[in-house]
Amino acid sequence: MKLLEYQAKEFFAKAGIPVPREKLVLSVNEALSAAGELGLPCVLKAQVGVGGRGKAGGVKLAKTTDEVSSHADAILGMDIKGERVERLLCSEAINFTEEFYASITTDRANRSMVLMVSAAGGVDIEQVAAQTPNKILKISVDPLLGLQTFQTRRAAMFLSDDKEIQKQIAAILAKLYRMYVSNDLSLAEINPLVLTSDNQVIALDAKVIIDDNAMFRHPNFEGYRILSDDEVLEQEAKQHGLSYIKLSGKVGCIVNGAGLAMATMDLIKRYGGEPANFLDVGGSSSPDKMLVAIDLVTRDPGVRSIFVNIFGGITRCDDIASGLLQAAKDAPLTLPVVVRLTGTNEVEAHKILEGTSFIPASDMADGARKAIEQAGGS
Amino acid sequence: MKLLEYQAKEFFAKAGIPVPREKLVLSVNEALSAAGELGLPCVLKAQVGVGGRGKAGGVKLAKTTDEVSSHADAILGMDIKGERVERLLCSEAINFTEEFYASITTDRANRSMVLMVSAAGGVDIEQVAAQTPNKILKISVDPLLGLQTFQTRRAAMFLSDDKEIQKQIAAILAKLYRMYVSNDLSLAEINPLVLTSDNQVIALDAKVIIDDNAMFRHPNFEGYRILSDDEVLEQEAKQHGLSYIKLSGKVGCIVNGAGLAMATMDLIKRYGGEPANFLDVGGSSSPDKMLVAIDLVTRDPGVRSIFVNIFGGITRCDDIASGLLQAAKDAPLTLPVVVRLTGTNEVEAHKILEGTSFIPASDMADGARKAIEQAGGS
Amino acid sequence: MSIFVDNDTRLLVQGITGRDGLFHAMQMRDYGTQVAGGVTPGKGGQTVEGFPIFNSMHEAVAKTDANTSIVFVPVQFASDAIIEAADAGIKLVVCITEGLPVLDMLKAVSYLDKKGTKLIGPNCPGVISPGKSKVGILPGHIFREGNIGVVSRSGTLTYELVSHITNAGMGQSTCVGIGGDPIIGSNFLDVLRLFRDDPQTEAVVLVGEIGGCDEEEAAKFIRQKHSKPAAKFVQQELGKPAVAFIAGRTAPRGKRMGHAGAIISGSSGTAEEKVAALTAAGIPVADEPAQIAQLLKEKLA
Amino acid sequence: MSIFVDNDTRLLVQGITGRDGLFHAMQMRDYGTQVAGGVTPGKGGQTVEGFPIFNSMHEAVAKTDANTSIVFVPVQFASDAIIEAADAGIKLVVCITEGLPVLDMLKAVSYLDKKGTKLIGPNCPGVISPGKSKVGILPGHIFREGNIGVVSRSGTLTYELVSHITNAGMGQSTCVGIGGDPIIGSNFLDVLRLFRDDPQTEAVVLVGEIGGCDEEEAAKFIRQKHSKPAAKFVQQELGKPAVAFIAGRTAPRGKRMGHAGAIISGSSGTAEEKVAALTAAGIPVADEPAQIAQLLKEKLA
Repeated sequence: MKLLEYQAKEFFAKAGIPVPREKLVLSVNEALSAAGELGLPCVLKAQVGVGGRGKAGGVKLAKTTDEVSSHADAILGMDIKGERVERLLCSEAINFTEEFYASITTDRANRSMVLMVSAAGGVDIEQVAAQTPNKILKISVDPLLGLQTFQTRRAAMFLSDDKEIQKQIAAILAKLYRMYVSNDLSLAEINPLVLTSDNQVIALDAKVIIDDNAMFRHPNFEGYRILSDDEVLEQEAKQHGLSYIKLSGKVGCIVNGAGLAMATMDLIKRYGGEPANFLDVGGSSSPDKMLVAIDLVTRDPGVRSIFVNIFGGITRCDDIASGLLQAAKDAPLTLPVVVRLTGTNEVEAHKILEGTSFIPASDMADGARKAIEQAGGS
Repeated sequence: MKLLEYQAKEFFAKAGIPVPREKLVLSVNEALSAAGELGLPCVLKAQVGVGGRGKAGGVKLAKTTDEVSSHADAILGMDIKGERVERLLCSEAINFTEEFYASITTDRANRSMVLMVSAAGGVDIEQVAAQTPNKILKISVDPLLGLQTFQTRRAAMFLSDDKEIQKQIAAILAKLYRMYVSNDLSLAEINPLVLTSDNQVIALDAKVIIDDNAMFRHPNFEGYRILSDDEVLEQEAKQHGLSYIKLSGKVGCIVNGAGLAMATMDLIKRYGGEPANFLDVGGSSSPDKMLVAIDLVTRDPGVRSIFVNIFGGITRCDDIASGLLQAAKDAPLTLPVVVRLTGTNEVEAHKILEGTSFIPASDMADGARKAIEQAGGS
Repeated sequence: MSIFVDNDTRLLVQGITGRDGLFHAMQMRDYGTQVAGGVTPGKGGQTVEGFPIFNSMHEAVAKTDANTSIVFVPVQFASDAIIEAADAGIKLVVCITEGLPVLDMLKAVSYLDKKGTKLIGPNCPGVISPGKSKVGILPGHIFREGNIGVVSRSGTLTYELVSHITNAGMGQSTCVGIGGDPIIGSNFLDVLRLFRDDPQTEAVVLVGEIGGCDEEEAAKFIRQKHSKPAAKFVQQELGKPAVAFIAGRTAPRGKRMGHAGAIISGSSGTAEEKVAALTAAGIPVADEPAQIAQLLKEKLA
Repeated sequence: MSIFVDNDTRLLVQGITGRDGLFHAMQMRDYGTQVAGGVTPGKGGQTVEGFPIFNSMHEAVAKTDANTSIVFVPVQFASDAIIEAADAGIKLVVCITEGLPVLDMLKAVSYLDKKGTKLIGPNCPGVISPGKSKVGILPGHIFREGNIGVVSRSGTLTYELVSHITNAGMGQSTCVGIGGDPIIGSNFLDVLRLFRDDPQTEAVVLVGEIGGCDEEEAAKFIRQKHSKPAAKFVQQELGKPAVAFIAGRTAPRGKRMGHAGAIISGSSGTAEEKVAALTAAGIPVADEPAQIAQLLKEKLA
């Protein structure tokens, strides 16, 4: 789960990492009162999940009350890469002389954490990594030992030659790490981490991603979740143990297993169709899951046909077949459904579906072709 | 640093481990008022650092106010293995049906921590280990990974078959471990950990030893220190970077290095003398340390001669020699001092001491013999 | 020979009294796996469907001399179960449970390394050596003993590919589902090294998907045979032909595709990158599952 | 040959700008040790007494190709320095600093094991291979190249014993002070295994003291030659004569005798136990330091 900046800043503040004085506002009036409190000039920042808000005009400096009003009005309601701006962070303006980058994340290849710092802050770190990799220092953090003092010191010395500034940076990095592990984060990023004109090191922006798998340890974090329309559906699916992601094609997919679900989408595309969604009904499927799956897919108005592609392992094919029949009984199907069932208890499953309106497929390729055909081609 | 029971119980309470309601008292009157608060019957327990207080009559159950008064009067001022009882813990009386043992300590041989539990609580665990080792379960705790859930569960299942009781025990062990690591303990022991007649698991006694080497991380723990007269001297020595332990012989020892200091004591004993003390002036000795060392040793009224035995490594012999001269200048020596100096800068050292009242020794054995002779034999 | 499991595999099922645990314990026994029993804390002493139940892995290992375990316990307790198995002396742990927190897995993997215990998974279908032993939830009937090693990040997609291989008249030496989580115990490289040393395995099928760079690392490992034949590099070569399939060519960026590990982060972890890396390393990549058998036949011809 | 250090030892001094660090850096260089430089954070780029100073161990290792380090930093920073050295790729760390918290040491030792880095100390005088290299604070002039391996928990007591050995006309292969803390990187057993495999070492002197059971473990290891000559035990035998000295026969119980590890806890860790264990294993124990040379001569005769 990716947090918005103002939420991430709450994590930072709780961890003791210095951030500017700032206030979340939802309207022009609130922006004016926040600016009155924080003083001018102040910065108005669109709170959106997508990147690149600066280039899109979502961050503006206001020097006067009039500017607060006009900028807030301009940014609120703005569309940034398909996301409507509904929240604004009003922040004191900070004068700074240097911009650093600092982050902690998981290093999948090394099965460790990695602390990454760069003196080239304020810009896209992927670009820095590609163009001037020597400007980045990566420090591997042992998962059992944790971040050590010599490591924060080394990172701080990489960013600054000034001892007082090194101390501040090292302290911030240690706090960032404690925040990372105690909240089960998968990314904690400060970009930019700035040196103010009065030599204070402070986090100007904040990015936090929480490990979704660890949410059971932090039930209160659910309160941070802000969902787009598509994400509401994804969340609903998740609550039923399904993985659903809406796409824009005509062929709805219901598949067991993430890899097979992706391969099914790929195959539909390869045969000239467009998948309407990714849907993994998961392991240990119950008939109930099929009901939810069919409901989810049919709620997408763009869907013209459904391809159910099941290869049984932990999933039993007879469970799937029963679920399909039950779904058809509960809410008569208006869409053609192509069904391919192979694996554990497949013989029983085929018997269950015999003589129904479900269209049988002999294999995955056959199913994909039939589903595209039923959807009326591409 | 070993804590007294009431201090250890403060650690327990802070860690969330259930303990009886209890109150520290210093007089009979305080005992009466504490008993009034806690209710009768209550238990009065001598607070001493030595073991075996129960057998010595230092723990008594009081059923009436009169008994509170007479027991408190009897225990306060009592001498238990050389230690005068000045503090009493007045505790609610607990009815219990089972006594367990639980501890966490360092396992030197395996370089790990070890969780130890036994259903044979309330008795000396060393005896249980010697006589019925199968009644003890030892679980090695990896220093980097820490105590795991399956380990507390395993320990709890070893102690009880009742699921509800297992849960309580597992929770207590997890808290004991967190207390252990967050306070840099070298022993955290509950003996007995009892099951009350209403099925509550509660720590009836508590033993806590803090790792002296980690005191710099916990400066406030110094407030727990209660020193005997001998320990006052030991503490004073420590503040000067020396290790001093008072013994009862006539030959005072000043040695650099703990091993050599012990070997020096052993040699004095072997040659028919009795060492008056252990004294290690430590590595990196400054002349100042010799001043303090001579002062410490001469303050012991039993001392008749001093044997200075130095083999230089990090310690420079010329430093030692200068220190000796300085000490003799500051406070003229009333005791004969035999000096053996070998190692780094020994030639310079011998020159410094030439023609003074210090008695030179050619080697360690020679020095020990001369010091015993100077002390007037054994 | 085979890798990970064989006729000497003696298995304990962690979480054996749950629905899936018990179902698959029976399935594995039916397949021929030596299932020595299972562990469910608090249910020790019982016998369920003929399986003795123990309270802890330490007790179970002491009483059964098992060397392998499979984990079906709920996610909250899964990393604890993995560590318990290693601590009890188990040499191979297969974790079926999915969705383990990343920080838990980092710690568990680090501890298992120290203990010398191998881990397959989590979020995996397990491992099967057809005709010898099955430790997992894979449908045994689609496998056939043979000379193809299969390693995959997926579950059902693996069955799909294996069925094509089997239907084409070829068999498998060992089939390993390494799991779809971002942090897994054995990655492609670990498994490829074992296949390299396994005389039964004559060719390898690698089934990858979006996310991470494990496929790229595998490609490097396999490629070195062609580019660096110097003696010091020999130990890093697969030395056997390999073919691949990559899922997720149509996956959108920034979305977790079912598997926690299947996500394109920023610009990295795309199917295109992986296909390119494999192709450049001389490894043919099938455009659809049905092609895999034909590619194998060409490589083995 | 020798153990731990030799002519290929390239040393970095951690905490080189402190009084003791600098003094002994010069002493070691004078002895013939290759001292490649030192580390003091914040003083990198300077040169002190001819030694280049670096800001971090990573930088120092990269620029000097050192393989060994010695730690003189204050106790609060010492375990961090040990871990830093291992993380930077150092293969042997010698820690002179004393009084490190036990929990810090447990973690450091566990991490170094994983890294394959050896540790001597903390709270030790270091290691010397006379005529080759000295990494420690031992007074070089009392040592002489020869065939006796010395391993000791003490500092100055070791010098005392070594001087008797040298004065008796014998020399040392390597002398290792393993340190007086309860948790140390290399214990008697670790060092004895190295002496066993060192052809230069023909006899071993073991210098123990009260506390712990390291001497008893050593006795078991040495004894096995006599009691269990079966092939599978050969690798656990010392295979060379050994003599010993134990300090602390007059030490009171429950008191820490200078060394954090030198304490009789309850009834265990006494000098009597250790002397008995060694004697029972056929290892003569000297009653006073001056006897050690004679015992050695008898064993080597």
